[in-house]
Amino acid sequence: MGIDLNLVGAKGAIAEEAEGKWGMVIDQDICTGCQACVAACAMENNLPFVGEEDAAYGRTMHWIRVERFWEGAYPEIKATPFQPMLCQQCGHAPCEPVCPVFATPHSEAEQINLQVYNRCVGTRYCANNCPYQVRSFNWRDYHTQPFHANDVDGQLVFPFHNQFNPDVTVRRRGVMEKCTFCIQRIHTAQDKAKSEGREVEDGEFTTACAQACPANAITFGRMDDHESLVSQLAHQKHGVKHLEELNTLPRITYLKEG
Amino acid sequence: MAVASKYLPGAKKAHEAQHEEHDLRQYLMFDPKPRGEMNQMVMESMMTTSWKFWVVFAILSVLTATCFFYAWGYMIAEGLGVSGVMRPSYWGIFLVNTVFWIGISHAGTFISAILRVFKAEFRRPFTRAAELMTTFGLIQAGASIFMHLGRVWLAYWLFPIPNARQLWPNFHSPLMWDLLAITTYVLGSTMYLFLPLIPDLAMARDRSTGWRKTFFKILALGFRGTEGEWTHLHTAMNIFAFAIIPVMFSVHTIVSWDFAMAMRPGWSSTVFGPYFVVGALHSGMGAVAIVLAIMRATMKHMDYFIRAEHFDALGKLMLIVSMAWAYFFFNDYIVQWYGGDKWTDTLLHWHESGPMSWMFFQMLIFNIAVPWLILWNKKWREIPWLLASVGLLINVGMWYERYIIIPVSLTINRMPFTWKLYYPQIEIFLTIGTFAMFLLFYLIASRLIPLIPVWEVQEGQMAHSVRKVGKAVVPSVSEIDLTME
Amino acid sequence: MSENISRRDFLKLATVGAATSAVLTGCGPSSRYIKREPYMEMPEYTYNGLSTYYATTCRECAAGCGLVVRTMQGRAIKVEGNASNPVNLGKTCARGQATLHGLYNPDRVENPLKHARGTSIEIRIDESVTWDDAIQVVADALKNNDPSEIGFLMGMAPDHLFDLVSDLAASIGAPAPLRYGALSMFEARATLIKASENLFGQAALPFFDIANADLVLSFGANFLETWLSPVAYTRGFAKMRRGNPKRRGHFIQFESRISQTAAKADEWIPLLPGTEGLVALAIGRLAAEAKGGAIPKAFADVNPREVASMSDVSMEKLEHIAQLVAEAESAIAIPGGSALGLNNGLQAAQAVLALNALVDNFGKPGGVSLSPLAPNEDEYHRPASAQEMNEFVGKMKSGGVKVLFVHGVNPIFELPASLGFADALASVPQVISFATFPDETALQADYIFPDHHGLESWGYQRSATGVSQSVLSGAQPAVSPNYDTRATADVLLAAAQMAGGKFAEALPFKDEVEFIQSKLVNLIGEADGFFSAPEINTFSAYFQQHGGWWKKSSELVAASASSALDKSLQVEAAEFAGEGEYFFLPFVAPTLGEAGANKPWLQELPDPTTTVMWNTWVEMNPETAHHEGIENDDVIKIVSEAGEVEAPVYLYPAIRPDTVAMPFGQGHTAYGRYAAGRGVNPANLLGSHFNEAGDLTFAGMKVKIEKTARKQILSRLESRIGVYNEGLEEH
Amino acid sequence: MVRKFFEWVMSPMGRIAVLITALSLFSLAAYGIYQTQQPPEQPIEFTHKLHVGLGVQCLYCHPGALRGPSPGLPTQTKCWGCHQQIAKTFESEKLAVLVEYVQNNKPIEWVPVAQVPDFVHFTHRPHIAAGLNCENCHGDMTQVEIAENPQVLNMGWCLKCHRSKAAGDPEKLVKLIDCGTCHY
Repeated sequence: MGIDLNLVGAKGAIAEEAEGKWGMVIDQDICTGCQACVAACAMENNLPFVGEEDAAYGRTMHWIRVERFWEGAYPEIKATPFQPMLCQQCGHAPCEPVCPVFATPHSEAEQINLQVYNRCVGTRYCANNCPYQVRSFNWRDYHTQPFHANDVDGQLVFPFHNQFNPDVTVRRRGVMEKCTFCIQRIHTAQDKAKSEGREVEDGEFTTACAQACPANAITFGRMDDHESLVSQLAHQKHGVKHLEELNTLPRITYLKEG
Repeated sequence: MAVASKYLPGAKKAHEAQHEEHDLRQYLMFDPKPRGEMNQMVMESMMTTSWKFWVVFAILSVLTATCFFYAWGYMIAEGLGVSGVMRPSYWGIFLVNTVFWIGISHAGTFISAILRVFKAEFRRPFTRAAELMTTFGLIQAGASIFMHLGRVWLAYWLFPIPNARQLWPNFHSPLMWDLLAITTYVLGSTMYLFLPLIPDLAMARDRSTGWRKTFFKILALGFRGTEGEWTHLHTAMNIFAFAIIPVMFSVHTIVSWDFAMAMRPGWSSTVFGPYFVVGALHSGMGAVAIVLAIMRATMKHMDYFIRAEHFDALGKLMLIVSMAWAYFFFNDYIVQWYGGDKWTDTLLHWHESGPMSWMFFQMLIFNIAVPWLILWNKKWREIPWLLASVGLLINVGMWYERYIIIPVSLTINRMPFTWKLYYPQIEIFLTIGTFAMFLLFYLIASRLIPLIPVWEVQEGQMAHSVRKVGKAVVPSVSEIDLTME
Repeated sequence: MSENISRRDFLKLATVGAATSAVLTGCGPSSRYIKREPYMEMPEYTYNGLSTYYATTCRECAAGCGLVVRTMQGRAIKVEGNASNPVNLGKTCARGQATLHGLYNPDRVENPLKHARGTSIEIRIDESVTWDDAIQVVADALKNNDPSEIGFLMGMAPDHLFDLVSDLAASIGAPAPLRYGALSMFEARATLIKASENLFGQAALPFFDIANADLVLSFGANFLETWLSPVAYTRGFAKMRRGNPKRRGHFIQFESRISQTAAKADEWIPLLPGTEGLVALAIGRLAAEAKGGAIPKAFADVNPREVASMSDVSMEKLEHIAQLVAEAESAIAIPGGSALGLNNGLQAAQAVLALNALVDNFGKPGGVSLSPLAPNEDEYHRPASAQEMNEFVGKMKSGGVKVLFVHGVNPIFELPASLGFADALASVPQVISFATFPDETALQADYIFPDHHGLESWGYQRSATGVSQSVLSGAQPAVSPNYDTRATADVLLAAAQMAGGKFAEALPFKDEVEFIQSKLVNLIGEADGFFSAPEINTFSAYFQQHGGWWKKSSELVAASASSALDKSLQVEAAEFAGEGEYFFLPFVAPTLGEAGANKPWLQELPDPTTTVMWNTWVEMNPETAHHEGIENDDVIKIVSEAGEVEAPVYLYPAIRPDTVAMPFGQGHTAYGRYAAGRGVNPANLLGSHFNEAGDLTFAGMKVKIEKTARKQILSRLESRIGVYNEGLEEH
Repeated sequence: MVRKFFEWVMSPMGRIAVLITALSLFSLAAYGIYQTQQPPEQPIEFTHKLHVGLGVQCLYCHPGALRGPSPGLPTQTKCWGCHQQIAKTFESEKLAVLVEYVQNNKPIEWVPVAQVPDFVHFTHRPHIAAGLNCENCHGDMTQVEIAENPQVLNMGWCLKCHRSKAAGDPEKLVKLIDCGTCHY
């Protein structure tokens, strides 16, 4: 990337090189828009479902959404390549400075954007300021709505709660959330590697979305390690980053056709 | 003051004064009454409450209880899902109200502080009414911000309080500055409301009985009106008058930074600061006009204190501010448009031809067309209800302006896949609630403290009275000025 | 932060967990309220706070992908792909991911019950049906009825239960069990197999090696959605695009709407429904001409210009495609889905396969071969075609079925209403359902003896196609049963023992596992297995550990089709049932499939092409709609000869103006709180017409549309402003 | 009437009465809140002092600490493993509870003592690996009868230790005070 960080003078950008530590490559040419990543993400990260009305009103809790547009008109119409849009884990994130309580700080250790649920007071400024519009807000206590529960001798029982991933906090109403690059998996892998006295190997673990993707369109790994598959892919000529002109230093590279 | 000049000695023959007798009537400053009588009038206007008062009081209390407290409680319990905010319009009417109320609050300081600093005489009878607006307006602004929070029960995290977590608020965040500025403003304006109140409280103390007496006694801080007290009071008021002005400007500039500093098409604009300040004055002036008209119509003796001259002067101010607002609006708009950025273009297009375009054009009519067409005419300026209704339209227009800047503009961002239209839900009730509460406070205040700063009026009248020294007739302003230094 | 929880206490924990997590994320550490129950005996492989993984098989569709279930303290946390299973190589589709929403679905049938037909499961006739009673009931049903009058209806998956029932049926002389699924109907599997039988003389599923092809012509085959083995074919597609750095595979889809698959195509050819076969022939002829040499007999008497005029595909396009075919190193043509669901579907399928013959790719990489038979499979048993189901319905109506066992299938929902399965059911004296969920069919049964959920049960499943190896995917319980359910296999075995006599002889096994092992025994010492073991216990241990058993190397049957091009192929004009101006195209909702509607997260997944969630929609070309005076979200009534449904309109720019399309998957009247009363079922519009191969001609309907006054806002993820410029038109 | 009441309130007695009511209400509320923060009673009066005194290693009953996030509570089979060989088990009424649990074969509902909220993802393993001993955080159990928390486990306390451990190693410090290390 041709950005002189010292000219940029961006918070975080100086501290880390523009590529950052963890990165992702999404190949739009083979993404079939099958939504497996969305489902996998939901299952891994305890995402609630919001029901028909709220979903229609733009309150879906997806951390990753697959965008598609149309170009041309019938019969020469084509669907634009499916475009999975998730938190770009910007190196110079617009969401970070605006939070009044440091609920979305920049992790200097993992070099991604964190969302600290228990610190969030719900000003939603970060979401406003996110050019990618990938943050979702807990408008209600979706997880604990009685509709999802069975009444077992007078007591509400939520079978779905058995499925909660204990590594991920269950969010309540009034809290902002977003893709975390499956930081719980990062930690598990690092912890394992450390206990075995080695470094985390490339491909040893991956995010839920990348793991599920049937077309293998999503690749996750270390960007700062130039041997890693992800950085190899990211440096191809047909790799682009979204809204790069805003100098957000996104961590996700999209591969176009060709 | 232009009017005053022709009453200076030698400016006219004595008998001409007879012809101008009726002219005098419309100038409060030249229609003096004995102090005692005037004080009595103020006291009466404060003490007398007709059954109408209680009806209004009841209605407002009910509205406040239901639309403010109950609705808010419900929203806290249920989550913001009951409101209309969503992706991409994460901010809704709550922020609109915040900006709006802060805007309202500006008129008070502007009128009392700036006009006091510049010794604009017409300000005297309604400085207090305006200052009350500041304080109460700010309360509503604060409430609206907290309503907006997803987890308002943790709102104290926004304040720099030492804690076991070793955590501090983020001073990079415009919201943080916002909070600090507003807090400063609340404290400052309350002080500034209280200081000029002291002599009147003392006056009221001396003329009231029962619990009111105790009440005034406590508030009046034993003010007795000695030379020394007056001097101190004047000094303090001057200091505050000068100190509050920069605060006032900074507050709304900072509020505008919440938007101007965000990375969004249509928001990040350098002119937002002054634009918002002027906008605030615009709505504030309108509000003052409304309040004056209501006071004059509903409260006893007010027709003595509030006269055509005041509405006239206020009207002029409104016209000027409206022009200033128009200038800043088009400045902002044209610069954005000329920039030709893809997203900004879409946004402007969305404003003009989108589903909310009606609001856009009504805003322009209410804020520019209406004032310019009506306020140029002295006769019309002097009609209280007309001025009040112009003020009302301006306020509606300014509310629209904020609505367009926040939810309508938020619809358009850099991810067309997410563009959705915002429909307010419970916000509507909460808005009604804030208005009801504001009016309720005003209503209560009108019966608890003198709404007319009677000592200021008397001061003014004395300043414009003339007295004989030997053969010469001299204005007694000089004496006043002595005390005012 | 969960601690040890005894496996019995799922639900208890659920509430405690909910309560605490609720309190906690808001305010400080008041989690002192939790009481923690350690295991009374720590199970094997379980460590505090560490996950245990179990390899099993995905039961969401019949493809048989391998899963690895992450469990923690006896709760299934996450489903991941089994990286060593050749079918999916560690990948899963959205439906597979959402399996847990089936396992922990609040609407499961929690215990055996007897209830009045058509009433909800809460209304029990006999409150105290124990499993012993259940087994008694089944035993009597088997014993007291003439074997020929016993009916078995099962799901599509060729699994151990199917083997068990087949053995039982065979040995007691009952008719073989019928396997059916809406998927097999909508992918017109029977037609495909018939075509390959006619062509290759062998009734097997063709295997299309997309991965190594550089030109793919797909005639209505939605292989990226639900067709045959979506995960495997998606992998193939990705390889086709990116596998070879030198060239990027070219993909052309012939279909009357842009499906998710067509959306990935480089060229989308919206041909007139019913002309797929002709177009294939025309392309064949033009390609043959382009190649030079003699025109094969197969394509001899087709006239491309006529075809062009008939099919709305311009001559230029045909020539262009033919050129591509002629030049391609390895072109492949795939028949499937809507192209075959027509009265001329079989001929279309043959015509398309003939294209492959033309480019001579049979048995070559990037070409067509026959899928290998799965381990211990004598011949490929395909699911019942709609026609066979229809005959069975007829038998039921005529009172030929005295007792009906239903497992893993929901015919009332999945069969076209016009076949009248529901009525036929009324004339069956005794219906016993083994449903896990209270679906429509289960509610029409006298008894529901709920089976475990797939993640709670043993088993194996043959993967029919999608991979070049022959695969037997294994299943084992990842969690202990949540409710008082019992494996249907166990119930049948116990019942057989109780019934005694030939039944007991037919199934001399003490339980499900023993039966499964009896089948696995044959694999010991089988050549080329990726593992082997000296004796059965070790073998089945490995079998569980790896999640199945499969051959190391490819076993594709290189189909020999010398005769393919020699006899001339005819494709007669397609007939469309019902009058009305619009072709009707039902398709399986890619994210819901035929049975996903009760899984809330699948409901909330936006449809890939329309991004609609939680509902059914009607796709309509904006021109047509404008002409009809219909707008987005207007509820319209669609009338076919078989019935009528009402659904809101989605103005879909990528569909033929003379076609309306509807997704299949919603429109349940039962099946739990998330599915019931949501959307409509297009199967109610389908008439009962079948093609030669016995598949329903689901694409061969014509429908009328009528406006209604109502509007229903469709829940879309996409923005109508941003994607369709609503409110910004003149910009 | 009302007037009378106000006058009474104004009288010294009245003021005292008001004061008392206010105070009692306040203390009642305080007590209520205090109550909600109290953990329920342990099912068994398990004395750490005794067991540790007998030389039982912490990791014998809480083995998870070495391996993963949570040390875990002993299964009753583990308790029984030793106790069935101790005659005292069947005599002392203190232990009768245990016997009952085992005989009725129900799990012992321990009340966890050292707790962090569920938005804190604490893992024992790295702490042990970093050379910390149990008593560093849990206090000296040889002195404790019924287990209790030696200190409030709040974030400041965590950070204090993290900072001191990472002193002089910026990289380590960054990792140890990163929000994402515990909160996700």
